[in-house]
Amino acid sequence: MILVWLIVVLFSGGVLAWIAARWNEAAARWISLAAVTADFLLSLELWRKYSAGAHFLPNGPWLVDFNAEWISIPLAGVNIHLHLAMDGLSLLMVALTCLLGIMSVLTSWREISQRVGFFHLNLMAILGAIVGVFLAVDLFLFYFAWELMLVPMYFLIAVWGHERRIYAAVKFFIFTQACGLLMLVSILALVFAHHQATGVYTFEYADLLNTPLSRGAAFLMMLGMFLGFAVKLPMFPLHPWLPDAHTEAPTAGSLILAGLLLKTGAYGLLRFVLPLFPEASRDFAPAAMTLAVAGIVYGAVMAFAQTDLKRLVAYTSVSHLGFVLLGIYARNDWALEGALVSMIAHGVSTGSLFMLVGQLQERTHTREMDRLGGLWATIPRLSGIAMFFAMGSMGLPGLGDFVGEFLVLMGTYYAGHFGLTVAASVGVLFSTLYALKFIQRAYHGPNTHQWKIQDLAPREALIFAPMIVVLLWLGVYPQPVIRTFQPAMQAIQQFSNAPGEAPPR
Amino acid sequence: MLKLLWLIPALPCAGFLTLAFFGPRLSRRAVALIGPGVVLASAVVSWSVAMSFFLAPPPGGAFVQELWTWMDVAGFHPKMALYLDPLSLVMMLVVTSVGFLIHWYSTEFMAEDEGYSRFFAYMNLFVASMLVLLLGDNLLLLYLGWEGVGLCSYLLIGFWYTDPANGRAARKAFYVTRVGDTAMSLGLFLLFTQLGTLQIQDLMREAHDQWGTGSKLATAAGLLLLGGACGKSAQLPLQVWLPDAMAGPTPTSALIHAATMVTAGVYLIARTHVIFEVSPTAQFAVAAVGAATLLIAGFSAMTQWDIKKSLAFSTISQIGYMFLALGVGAWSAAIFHFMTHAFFKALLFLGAGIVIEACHHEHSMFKMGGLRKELPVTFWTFAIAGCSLAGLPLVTAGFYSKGLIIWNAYASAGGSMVLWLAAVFGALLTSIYTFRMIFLTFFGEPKAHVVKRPGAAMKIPVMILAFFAAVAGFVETPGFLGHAHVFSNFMQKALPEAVERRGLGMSELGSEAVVMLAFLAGLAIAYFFFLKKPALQESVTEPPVGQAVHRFWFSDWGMDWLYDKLFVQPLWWFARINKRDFIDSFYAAVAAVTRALWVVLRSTQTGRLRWYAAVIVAGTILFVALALVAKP
Amino acid sequence: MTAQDLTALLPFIVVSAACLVVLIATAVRRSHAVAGLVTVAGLTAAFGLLPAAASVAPRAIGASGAGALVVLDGYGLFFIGLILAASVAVAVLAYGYLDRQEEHREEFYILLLVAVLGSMVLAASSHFVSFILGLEILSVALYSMCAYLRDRAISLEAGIKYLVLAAASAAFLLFGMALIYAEFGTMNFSYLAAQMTAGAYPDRALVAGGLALMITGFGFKLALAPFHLWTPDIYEGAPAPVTAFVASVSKGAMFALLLRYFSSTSAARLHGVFLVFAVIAATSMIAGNLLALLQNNLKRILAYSSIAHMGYVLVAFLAAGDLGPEAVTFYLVAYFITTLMAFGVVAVLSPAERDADRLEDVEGLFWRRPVLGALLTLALLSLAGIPATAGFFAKFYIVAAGASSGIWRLIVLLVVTSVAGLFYYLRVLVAVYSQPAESAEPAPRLPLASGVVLALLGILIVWLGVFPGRVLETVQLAVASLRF
Amino acid sequence: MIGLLVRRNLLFILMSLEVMVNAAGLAFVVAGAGHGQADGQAMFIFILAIAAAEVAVGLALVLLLYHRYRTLDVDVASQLRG
Repeated sequence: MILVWLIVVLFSGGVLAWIAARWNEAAARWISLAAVTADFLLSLELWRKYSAGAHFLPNGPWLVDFNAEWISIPLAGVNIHLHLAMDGLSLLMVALTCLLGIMSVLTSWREISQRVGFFHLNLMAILGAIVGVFLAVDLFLFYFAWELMLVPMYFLIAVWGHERRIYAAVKFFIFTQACGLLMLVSILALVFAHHQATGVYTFEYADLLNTPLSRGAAFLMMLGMFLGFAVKLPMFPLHPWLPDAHTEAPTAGSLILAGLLLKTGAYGLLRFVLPLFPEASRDFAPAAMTLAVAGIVYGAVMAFAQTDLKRLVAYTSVSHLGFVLLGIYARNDWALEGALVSMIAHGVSTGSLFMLVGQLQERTHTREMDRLGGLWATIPRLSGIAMFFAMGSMGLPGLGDFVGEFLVLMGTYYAGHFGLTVAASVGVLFSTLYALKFIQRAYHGPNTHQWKIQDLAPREALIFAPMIVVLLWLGVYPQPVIRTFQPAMQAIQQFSNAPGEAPPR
Repeated sequence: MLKLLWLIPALPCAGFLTLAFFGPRLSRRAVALIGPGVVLASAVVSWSVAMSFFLAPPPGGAFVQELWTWMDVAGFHPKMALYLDPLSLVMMLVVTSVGFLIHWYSTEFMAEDEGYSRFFAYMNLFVASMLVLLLGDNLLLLYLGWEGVGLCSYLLIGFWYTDPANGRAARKAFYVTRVGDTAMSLGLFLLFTQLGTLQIQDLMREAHDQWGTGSKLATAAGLLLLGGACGKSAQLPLQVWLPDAMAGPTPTSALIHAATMVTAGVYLIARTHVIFEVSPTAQFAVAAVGAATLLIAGFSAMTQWDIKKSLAFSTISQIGYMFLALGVGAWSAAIFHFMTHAFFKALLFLGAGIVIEACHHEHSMFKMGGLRKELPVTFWTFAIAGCSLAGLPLVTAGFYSKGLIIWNAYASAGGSMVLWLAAVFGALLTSIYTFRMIFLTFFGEPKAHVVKRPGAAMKIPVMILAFFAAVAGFVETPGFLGHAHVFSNFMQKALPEAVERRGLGMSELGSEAVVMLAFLAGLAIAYFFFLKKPALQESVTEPPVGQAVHRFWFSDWGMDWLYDKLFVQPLWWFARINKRDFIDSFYAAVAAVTRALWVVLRSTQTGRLRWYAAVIVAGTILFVALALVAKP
Repeated sequence: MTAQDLTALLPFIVVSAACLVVLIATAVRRSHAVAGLVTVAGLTAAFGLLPAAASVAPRAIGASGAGALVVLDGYGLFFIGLILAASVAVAVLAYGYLDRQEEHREEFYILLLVAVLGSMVLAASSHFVSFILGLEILSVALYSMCAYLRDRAISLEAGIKYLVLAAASAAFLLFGMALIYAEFGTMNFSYLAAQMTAGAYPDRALVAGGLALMITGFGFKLALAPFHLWTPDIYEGAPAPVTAFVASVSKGAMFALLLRYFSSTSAARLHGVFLVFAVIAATSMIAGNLLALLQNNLKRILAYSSIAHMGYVLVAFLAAGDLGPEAVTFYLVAYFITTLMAFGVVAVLSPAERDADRLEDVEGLFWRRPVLGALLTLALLSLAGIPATAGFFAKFYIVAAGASSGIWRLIVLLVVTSVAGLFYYLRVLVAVYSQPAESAEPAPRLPLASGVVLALLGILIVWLGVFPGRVLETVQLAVASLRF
Repeated sequence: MIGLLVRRNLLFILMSLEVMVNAAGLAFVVAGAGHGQADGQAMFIFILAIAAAEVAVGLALVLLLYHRYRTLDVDVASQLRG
């Protein structure tokens, strides 16, 4: 039942905040903050309970399971269940969602002044939908939550964004919706293939797992689903929506966009594409990995080319998520573990980078690097924190990203793709380029424009404290995170390996 | 006492944290106390650990202190553990002691700089990550220290961030070292996937057992590690960043770019010596890189006008010597030279710092002169260090360490006559540019008047270093001069003994004699050129050939220009033209096509009734035809 | 005409009675309230009597010799119920809308009741005669309803266009029927079905030609691709409630008949006819979505989107197997609700002199009138097929039906065009949520009755989107009775 | 049908519509005769009634058009476009 509570708390928090905003806006902020923190505590409590010995429930590799009737059409034999389930992977993802949720509410404390109620309604709706995506195990429910994520995000960008927000919001919506529909077609094809084989319509993840599929059909279905997820995890050719959406979204929006929405793509690949179509993904793996490496290098170079701070950080996400994709398709233990750790680390480090740029924009009303410069003198504390996270996103050892990237690269190397590993390492090298350019242009150099701005108030600095702690903790002692993910990864490995082939050790 | 091993890196780390968070609020006095104090404490602990290590050497000659498991992923479980053996002990002692002296020196040197606490924070972080690098038990932990050190060198080079040139130099340093690090990380992947562990000790055992000598895998791993080492220690292909790194404050150059960081590469190769023993080609590559760098840097050092740049090139060439020693298999000789080099090179930089400070931030040697009388202490310490660098026979430490390397370049297993000749010629070059520097700055008529006398905090460390520069040599003397092998015996447990090769053409005494000759010749040339008849210089550099050669050597053999053209320009060009992300235009084209379709279709909506009727009729005719034509 | 026949025909009787009462009432004394009240009462009474009629269903009523004119089975009654409910909504909206006009408001209700009667006959017809009668009653009533507001030039223009084109397509329809009658000698669907399934019809060309001509008639009324040019003009010209009626009820009734005609005579399986329908579906999806891309008039956008939606329904219609008809019926229910909601909001917003159909009128609606803004957003999201709205499940059902019968090319086309469709729904959405232009004149007061209806529709959209189970059961029951 | 497409005068369009509907009616009568059933004629009578209704509304609209535009040219009423 706790799973349903996770979602209900968020949605009800949003509605309450909207209503409360009628009278005073601060109340709305407090309500949504309370809702998200409550959720965060719930997820932590779950983690404490299950991280120790992850014991499985009888019906598959889930820690917690909730199943209820939803749409049942007895005549046609279709019964769609409200089936929520949580395993190591979704547990961590939900925790990340709540953490970034708290951050987004805090950062928008001062930034969003008009229409606060509606803003928090949308914010909570997105978080609720994302938690829904991470927990849904019934394919129809998954698709329902997947589409539901788009609408509030669209509003967030379109109403509270910056100059070219309409263009960015529409572009974001169409990109994701187009591939979402493709995913719908492949889900349905899978369901009907299952119907042919077993005579029953079901969207249940467990039943669909081993539907006998012909090679060609399986590949097409896999491709449809892969595209649906690849657009969300901006894979190389499908990424142009990301920089626009990020630059135009308000800080909280881009924080959630970078921190969470990109992860749903990766989560989808891990949870659905790999296990459901084992042979097809094995054949497709080399192509996907090349695209991933292309994404890493291209993202890094493009980040280097940008002059707008937010676009720069957006392109870094393209590069980092390239690593995650590489890790997922290298299909061995280290790579998968590395993909997960870099997912969480990226969420934290890029999220904070966005918050920093947001704070900077709030103070200097510009994002153009050429107009900034020499800020270290006036705002030492903000620049120091920016330096820390820039180092993080550069993959400096001792911080979360490095652990993830190192494991991914090791996994790729072990999977025999020597060329790809070299190219990816060059990608890492390029990441130094943009990280240092970010620091140099914004904070170092002469203070040509005589910026006299007020540094981070202690309260604001407090927001970054947990993020710094998490990133350091991930870098120095990622063991608890790895242990929680271990059983879930075993399950995914075991599903996604064709019966004949032993999992690469 | 060994239990306190973890305290050594922890102390400077704690110093960094306190200074980073509370630095701005502390007074200058407090910062001056915390910064060097922490490093002093760490030095004291390391000396006491060294004592207990001498008196009661732990079993197997090494001590491992395990803190916690860093990661544990299906068979890959690197631990956060510290490993102490003679090699890391010596390195640790040098780093902490020289580090403390430099900290003490910079309390006064940076006195009037406003980023005071920030400076000491970075310096403490540097010492901490260097110690993590040295004491790291597995290669991943070593890599962590490795990158940490790179970060601190970036931070410190770009310390005076207001001037964009410093920023550019800092970034250049970080990029080039990062290239080396990437090569090294690839090496780590190769090692792990082939041998299944990154734990240094069992890695060595596995390498020894699984790979026969000359195996291609070992060579590949060796070359990759060499790449990493070249990046960090500014050896041949990647040495362009060190001259520019002089943009940082002088204490940082002294600490990072002379004594400690640049020798990290040497430590890495020494630590993973088994891999190089297994693949002779890799070892020869190390020797070749060492010899080549040694010569190139030597020539470039001669043409520099900036005192710090000249010292930077001399550092590159001295590390070239160490690589040469490693290449020929004289492991302990390399470490010995590292120790002596750390002392006198740090001293040279600190002295240069005093001179620059004295001549109102004047870097060019030609504008200084005759400082002998105004700065007596600096002059004498600088002279001692200079002689030690050049290798004044019998008295200075440099002579012994360099002599040993030159002898091994010929005598040891990997050695050969060519290497020996290169080493000797290098020694000649070294003494030329060292004495050139001494004569230009301290002798001749005074061109610049002295503005600031160095205070006590600057003079005492310099004197202590001068003492070590002179005395440190007696630990390891060649056969005919007392045959003291204290140092190499101590290193015995960690590094294999340099084995003599048979059929030697010449004895150790002979090679030492030739080195002494080279030293004297260099002194004479320098004296003759730079003190006796300065006019002679123009005669050499006037003719076009001389000018071209001079410019060529000055710009580090054109490497800078080459890299700039090869990598930097194309990247900037691509960044400029592709700011708009050409993939985006593909989707914009799709949008344009749909818009065009819309315009076409809109024109069909003319609004005239008869046109609508006509379309309906046409549609009907079309469908009737279609229905009839289609097969049943 | 036995007692059972009469009970079966009760809804028809009540509606015609209501029409007469309104006629007499307006003749006696013109009162807008009375006319409106009687209409709504009549329609709800008819809706109430449906269960009574259902008790005796299925009844085939008509002369014994020529076969049943009208058959009142579960399927027919379901659609009649749907039509009645929609007409009640239209009536209430019209009441609010006409209240702002000054003169002659009562005649509208007479025309409305006639049109409803026509569409009911159409929904229940199973014979060419009842088919053409129902169609013409509906169309003639619609001609005058379109041109109802005489003082507006565009209203007159819409009326003329609709009349001429409808009459022309009716002529083609009749000619097609004549050809098929010439071939089979019977006009009753069930007899036709018997002969067609036998497959022994000598002159295949005649039948194919006849069917093609009939398709023109269907195509025009459902505003499918080549015959769609009239739709935007009539939708823009006619007053908002009338457009709502045209967009929903007339199309719904026609599609009910199309479904009954083609699934009973299984003519759709003829390869030629299938190809024709596939081409029509494809072109209407493409034309519908592309035409609306940069349109600024709200009603024209909704017109083009209705073309596209009819294309989607056609795809489901072409899907063989049991899922097809279910998908069609469910989609029509969802489409009814959404269109009524969209046009309802336009009707409520329009002041006396013109319809509020320009994008500027909707500018920043959400901040001026949050409830209306939310309802319009719901309608648009449902049209776009976003989850938690009826449109999503309907589109899902159609793609499911398409997938089950394997018509992949059409499904992919559906997906691609519906993505293009997103663009113009978002354009309107952006307008609704943008900063309200200060100059926008205050929207007229929201009449209570229409407000209630709109709210009810909003709840239905969400209810169908989240818990469609209940409605799906009734849809399945209805469709089951279709295959007698 | 040709009249419908060619002529601009609304009255003439109405007339051609009448012709088309009656043509369909005639087809019914012929079909009925072919099968020897009376259904064809019955259908024709229905068609006549329908055509009459249509023409009635059509003429009313013609009156309105003339009243407003003083001309019967149907292209004058084509404001709605695009």
